[in-house]
Amino acid sequence: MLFEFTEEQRALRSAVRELLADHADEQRVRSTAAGELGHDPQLWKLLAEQLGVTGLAVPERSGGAGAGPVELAVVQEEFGRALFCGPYLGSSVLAATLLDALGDETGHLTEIAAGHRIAAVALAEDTAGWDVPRLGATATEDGGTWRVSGAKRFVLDAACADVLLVVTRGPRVFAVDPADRGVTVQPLQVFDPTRRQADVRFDRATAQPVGDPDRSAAALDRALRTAEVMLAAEQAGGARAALDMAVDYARTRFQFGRAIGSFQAVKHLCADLLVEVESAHSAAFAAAWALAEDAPQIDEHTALAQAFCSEAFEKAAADNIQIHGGIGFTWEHPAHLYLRRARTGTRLFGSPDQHRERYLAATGC
Amino acid sequence: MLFEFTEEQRALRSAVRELLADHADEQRVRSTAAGELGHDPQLWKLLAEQLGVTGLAVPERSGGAGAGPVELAVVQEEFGRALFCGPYLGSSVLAATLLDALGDETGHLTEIAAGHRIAAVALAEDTAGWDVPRLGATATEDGGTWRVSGAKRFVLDAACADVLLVVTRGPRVFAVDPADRGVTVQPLQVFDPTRRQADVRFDRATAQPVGDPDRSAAALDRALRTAEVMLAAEQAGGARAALDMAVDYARTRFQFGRAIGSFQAVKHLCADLLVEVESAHSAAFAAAWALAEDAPQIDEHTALAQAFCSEAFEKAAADNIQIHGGIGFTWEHPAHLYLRRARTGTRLFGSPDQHRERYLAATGC
Amino acid sequence: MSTPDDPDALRAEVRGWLAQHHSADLDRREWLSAVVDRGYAVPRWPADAFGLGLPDELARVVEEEFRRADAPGSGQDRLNLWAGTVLAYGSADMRARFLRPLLLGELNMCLLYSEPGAGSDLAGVRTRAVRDGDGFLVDGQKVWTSHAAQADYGMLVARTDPGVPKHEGISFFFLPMHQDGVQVRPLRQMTGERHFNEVFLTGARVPAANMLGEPGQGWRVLQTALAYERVMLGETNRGASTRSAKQGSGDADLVELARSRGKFDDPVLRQDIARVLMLRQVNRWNGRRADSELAAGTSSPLVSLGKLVMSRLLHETGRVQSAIAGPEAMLEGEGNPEGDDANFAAMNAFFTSIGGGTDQIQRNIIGERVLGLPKEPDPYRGVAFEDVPRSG
Amino acid sequence: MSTPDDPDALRAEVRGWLAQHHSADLDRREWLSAVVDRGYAVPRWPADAFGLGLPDELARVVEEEFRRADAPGSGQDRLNLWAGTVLAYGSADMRARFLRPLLLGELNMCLLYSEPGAGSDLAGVRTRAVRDGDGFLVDGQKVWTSHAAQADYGMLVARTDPGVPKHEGISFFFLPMHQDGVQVRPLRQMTGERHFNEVFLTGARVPAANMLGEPGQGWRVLQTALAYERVMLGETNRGASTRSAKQGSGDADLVELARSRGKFDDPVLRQDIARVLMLRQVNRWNGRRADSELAAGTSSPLVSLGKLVMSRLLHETGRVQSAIAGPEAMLEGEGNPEGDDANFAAMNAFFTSIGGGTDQIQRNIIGERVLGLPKEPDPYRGVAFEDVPRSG
Repeated sequence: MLFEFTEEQRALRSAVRELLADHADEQRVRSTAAGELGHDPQLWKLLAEQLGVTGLAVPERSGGAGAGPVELAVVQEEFGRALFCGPYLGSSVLAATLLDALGDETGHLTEIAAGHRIAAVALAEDTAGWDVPRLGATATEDGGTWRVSGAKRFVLDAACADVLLVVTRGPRVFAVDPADRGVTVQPLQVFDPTRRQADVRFDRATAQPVGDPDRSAAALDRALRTAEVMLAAEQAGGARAALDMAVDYARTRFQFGRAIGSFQAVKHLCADLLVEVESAHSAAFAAAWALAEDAPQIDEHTALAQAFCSEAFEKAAADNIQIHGGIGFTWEHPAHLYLRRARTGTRLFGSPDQHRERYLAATGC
Repeated sequence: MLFEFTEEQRALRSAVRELLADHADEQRVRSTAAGELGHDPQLWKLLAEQLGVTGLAVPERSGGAGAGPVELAVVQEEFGRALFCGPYLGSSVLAATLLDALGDETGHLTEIAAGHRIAAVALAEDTAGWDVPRLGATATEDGGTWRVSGAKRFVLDAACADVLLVVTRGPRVFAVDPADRGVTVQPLQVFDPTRRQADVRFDRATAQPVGDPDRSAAALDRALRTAEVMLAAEQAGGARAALDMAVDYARTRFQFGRAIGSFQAVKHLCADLLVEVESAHSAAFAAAWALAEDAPQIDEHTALAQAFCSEAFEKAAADNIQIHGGIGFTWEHPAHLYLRRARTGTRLFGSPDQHRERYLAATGC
Repeated sequence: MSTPDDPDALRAEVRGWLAQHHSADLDRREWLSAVVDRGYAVPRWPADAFGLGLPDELARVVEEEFRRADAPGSGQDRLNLWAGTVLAYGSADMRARFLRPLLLGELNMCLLYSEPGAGSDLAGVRTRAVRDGDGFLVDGQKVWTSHAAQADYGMLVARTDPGVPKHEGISFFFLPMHQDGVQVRPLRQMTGERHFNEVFLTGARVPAANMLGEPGQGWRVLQTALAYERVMLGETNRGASTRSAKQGSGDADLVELARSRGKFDDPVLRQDIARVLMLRQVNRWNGRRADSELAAGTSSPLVSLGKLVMSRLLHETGRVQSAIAGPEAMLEGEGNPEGDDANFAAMNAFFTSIGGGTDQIQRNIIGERVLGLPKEPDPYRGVAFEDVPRSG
Repeated sequence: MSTPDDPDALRAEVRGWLAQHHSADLDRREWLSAVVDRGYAVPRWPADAFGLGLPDELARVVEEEFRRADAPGSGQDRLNLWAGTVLAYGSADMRARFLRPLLLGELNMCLLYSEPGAGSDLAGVRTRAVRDGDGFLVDGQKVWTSHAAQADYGMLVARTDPGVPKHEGISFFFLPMHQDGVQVRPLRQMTGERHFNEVFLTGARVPAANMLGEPGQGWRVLQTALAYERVMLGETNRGASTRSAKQGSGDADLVELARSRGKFDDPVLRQDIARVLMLRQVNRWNGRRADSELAAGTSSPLVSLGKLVMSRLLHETGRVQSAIAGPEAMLEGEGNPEGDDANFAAMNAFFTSIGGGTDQIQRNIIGERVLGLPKEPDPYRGVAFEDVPRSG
């Protein structure tokens, strides 16, 4: 039932939290984020083999755990708290959902679920953003061989991907080998180094069609909505971590002979943040449940979750810095890592303003 | 020079403040606002005869004091503080500026300046608002007699006016006797009873053309911009009064053994309000000086002043109630009188959003 | 009269009883009398206090069946703040005198807590109750009292000992309202409505036997009464006004208003409207989470947040409604429904952001009780009330 | 050397002197030396401290003429915080040793005020200075120090007596920076830049003759130094960064950015942009009012407001800039100037909302000093510093 977690879901949350505490503390996150790859294959292996979360929402017939969006959101909320650094949102959420929804038979899904392969979805374009009907990339068939062309932007986890899923006009989805001579992957200098992105240019790259073209539009919709909700869950977790950090500091930092949290200026900032944090959790999980139940309000709830959680996390991350004062302004303090994550999430998959417009449209307004 | 008041301007401010303190305290404001007329002719007489402010900005050749927009703004700021109740904005500001700018020769201006006659400008219409080029009221000449028709809304001080200045398509301005059989004045049930408004319907009412038609558009622009700035000055004064009230209360009201103003929650609300209040004063007077100097930024500065002062006053009036707590929620306390004035001002002459758009247009953006 | 301890059997029994006894056209007093006698009015309470001694999960079955039958009178053990306070702190004598009439709704009651000098700081009450023979003489002023003119008794918080710290010198009474020492004056709100009163107490008399708890224990009694009130307010419709039910009730209002004024294509207003609709939706979800968490027996921080969110929501709604209404928001009265609604919404929002603890006090509570942040140092801890500085 | 007491005559004299002596290709030290010798460096100061003893309005004439000639070195009586502090509190010996080199810019200086444990509560410094022979031994840690590595001396606030209330046990020193007991470590800001340092003091030595004011009088000396700093910051370009000059400097930036991204017809963004432009304009006007009021000799509340407004303005600018940049705001670095600028603006805004007194502290100051609201009760008033609770 809505907002009531099962024993299994609770156990999943604990397991993820413990694994990250053991293998992805701030130090490790910083070193992974500073590395070339931006991703810790050791940790990925543990996530795949020990917890099986790389294929969490993949059906059992495709080698996954057969869990659903609520479980994915639980994992993402924990990932958000710990600033998890790796291709989960891009590969295990976006790509896996897309392949599953397309009814893919290529075997990619099984490999992704097992954690052996990482997939990246090349979708956004400069003028279209993440708006599928406006995409300009093209696919042409030439003597039985498909070739795709187009300039894709902000492709999550592209630089460490084993396979690229390209979305062309239509829409249609194709699998492309990143090593193909028609592919150029240009890693971006991202503001949030814990979430890697790249621009990917396709110039008549050899491509394999994926799934039934008639299902592509619906599959892309499902995949994007899922990714939005999982980003929202991650933001809810990030917001909570920022608040926890602020509250801990406010309890222990003394100024003028008093813990700074005893001053109303700080106390009330924290109280208002708690409203944001709890509300973000509600919004993210209401949307996850809507996805899980294929509820008619999927569109409405996902739009709400993205708009709300983006802004809640930005506020929490910013106020956390303000509450910390000088120390929060330093590179060594983790506060800015959350600000970077928050500011980036607000622009991924569209802006809060755009999500609000989508919300009004979805509610029939 | 900008923001430096002359001795005369300071003296004018003191004189207005003293007169209002003696003759228009809260009790008197309430009884005037509760009365049918919504206006205190005794006080009006004092303002006209003792201070000469009814014709403050009217040139000396038309019987006025020949002062300018800065002096008008000084008076309006004091009127705002004290919630002055009377036809100043409608008659002494809007109508007088309009007649002067039109080069009126009918003698109305002299009578208005002397405080013997009250004029109301019937301009706004349902769909056009205060946007002159979109007005729909018509004027037709029939055997040397002009007749005007149209439905005017939110006409300031119409019910106590001796003459109506009607703006028709073109634009053109006509003087109409409110007693004319083609005129119906329907007083509105206003949220702020200290500022009276009426709907006025003209049905082929007999009308006298006023001023040179070629100057009408420019004159209306000057009159509206002036009225906006004077409303802004009034709002700056109202905002300051609300803050003063809040600060006085916060200094003297004890809870938990402490003056409530010693709590940061209250102290910081007041500090933020001071920013609004001082900024509103700056905005209103910068615009007044621009008018006084016929500066090229008149349009830009008046739009800014209206948008900024409206919102500053609304915030000050609202926070004042919040700071007062329960007592501020009662009818007997004056806090809500300022809220009523503030909320009404925000909608008069257009909304802050519209003013911001006008600002961008005026700055060439 | 034994009661089944199996939910299904209990449900069948209650349903049968209701089918046999309830009918919509019964006299209310007669019906309540039957409910009280049967023990269904307060199923959690002990048998010697009109109850059945049921655990919560069984008592909820009784309440559910009453709701299903649209029959009033059950669940008063959770919701009847007057009777609950008497049960918790009343003497045997008070229970005998008051419990049954209160459960039957025969007594009109009011709350005499807030004072002009003690708003957010409820423990700062200055109304004095001085021993006089077998009773107390009460002098002071109370405010924000609903239904004061009709009330038979008022639950009164008064200071019986100003020589001890403020929380320790308060006592709690059932004050008879129909006496010369009690003057009720209606209080007009800034909305123009009159839903509350000031109550002037001038040598008003209350029998010592009408004290709940011991002398000086009034603050504790008050906490119990306030807890009942919170539950009650959570389940019934609260507001400074009969009109307030209109607010926040559905999403259609702002959208319809914008459509009807031809402004629903204004992108700036659309953003504002979407924000309000989203906040409402999120607040509903927060409410559902609070319910689940409370039902699961865990305490929920969300309960504390609700009022703060509602305050923001109501102020925002008033603001957006006014922007949509445009110049019409300069008007009020029946002839100007759009302006009237917008202005009412904007003003009435203060009822929530001020009443029952201001937003500022709510943030203190959330910061301290939920987040565990330290309280402000209180320089008057342990100081006698009469020595604590006060206004004026 | 007599100086005219008539503004016009003085102006003519200064103009003549500048025409005769100033040239753009002069050696800076040589030029400053001439300015100091002529008394124009510190015209308000007495003759025995390199000055002319001029009243403010005449001194401003000197400064104006220097500005007009684009000649540096005058007005140091208002702006040279180092020399000003020495003049106010230094012994005759310190004046003799430091004034002239400071006016000639021969000494590199830094500020040793803030500590990791004493940010907003500057009087809570824990760095200790313990008497040792003819000097003091200093132990502690300072932070947010600019130019620490190049500095010859640091103006140091240290505790010489922890047994008295915190404001009373502080002393103020000129600490020699080039010694083993002083370790400087660059501090990296969240923007990635390095403009500040941590300074570790481990048995660092300062001669007793380098104390300004009396022992325990350091808080008063600090107030003088801080007042100089505020004036200086008001006239020179402040920032955590050489990049910060870009912000808030003109209105064209947001508009141009929106135009270039084809978003200037977005009505929602237009409102946001207009708000920022208006706030900038109003802040400029507030600044002009502050100048007029200060020039007129009245104290101006507007001076206190400026930093708070600037903080809001910079945060708002960062927010709007990011909204305009859209997905580009996910990027940084030279190759992504739009995203880089937006992210830098959003982060660097915290420098203003935190540094030099957080927004929260500023609101306290405005509330208390400008509006006259009472301070919070301080339970440690009069308590020895060592007995006041502290972090950790």
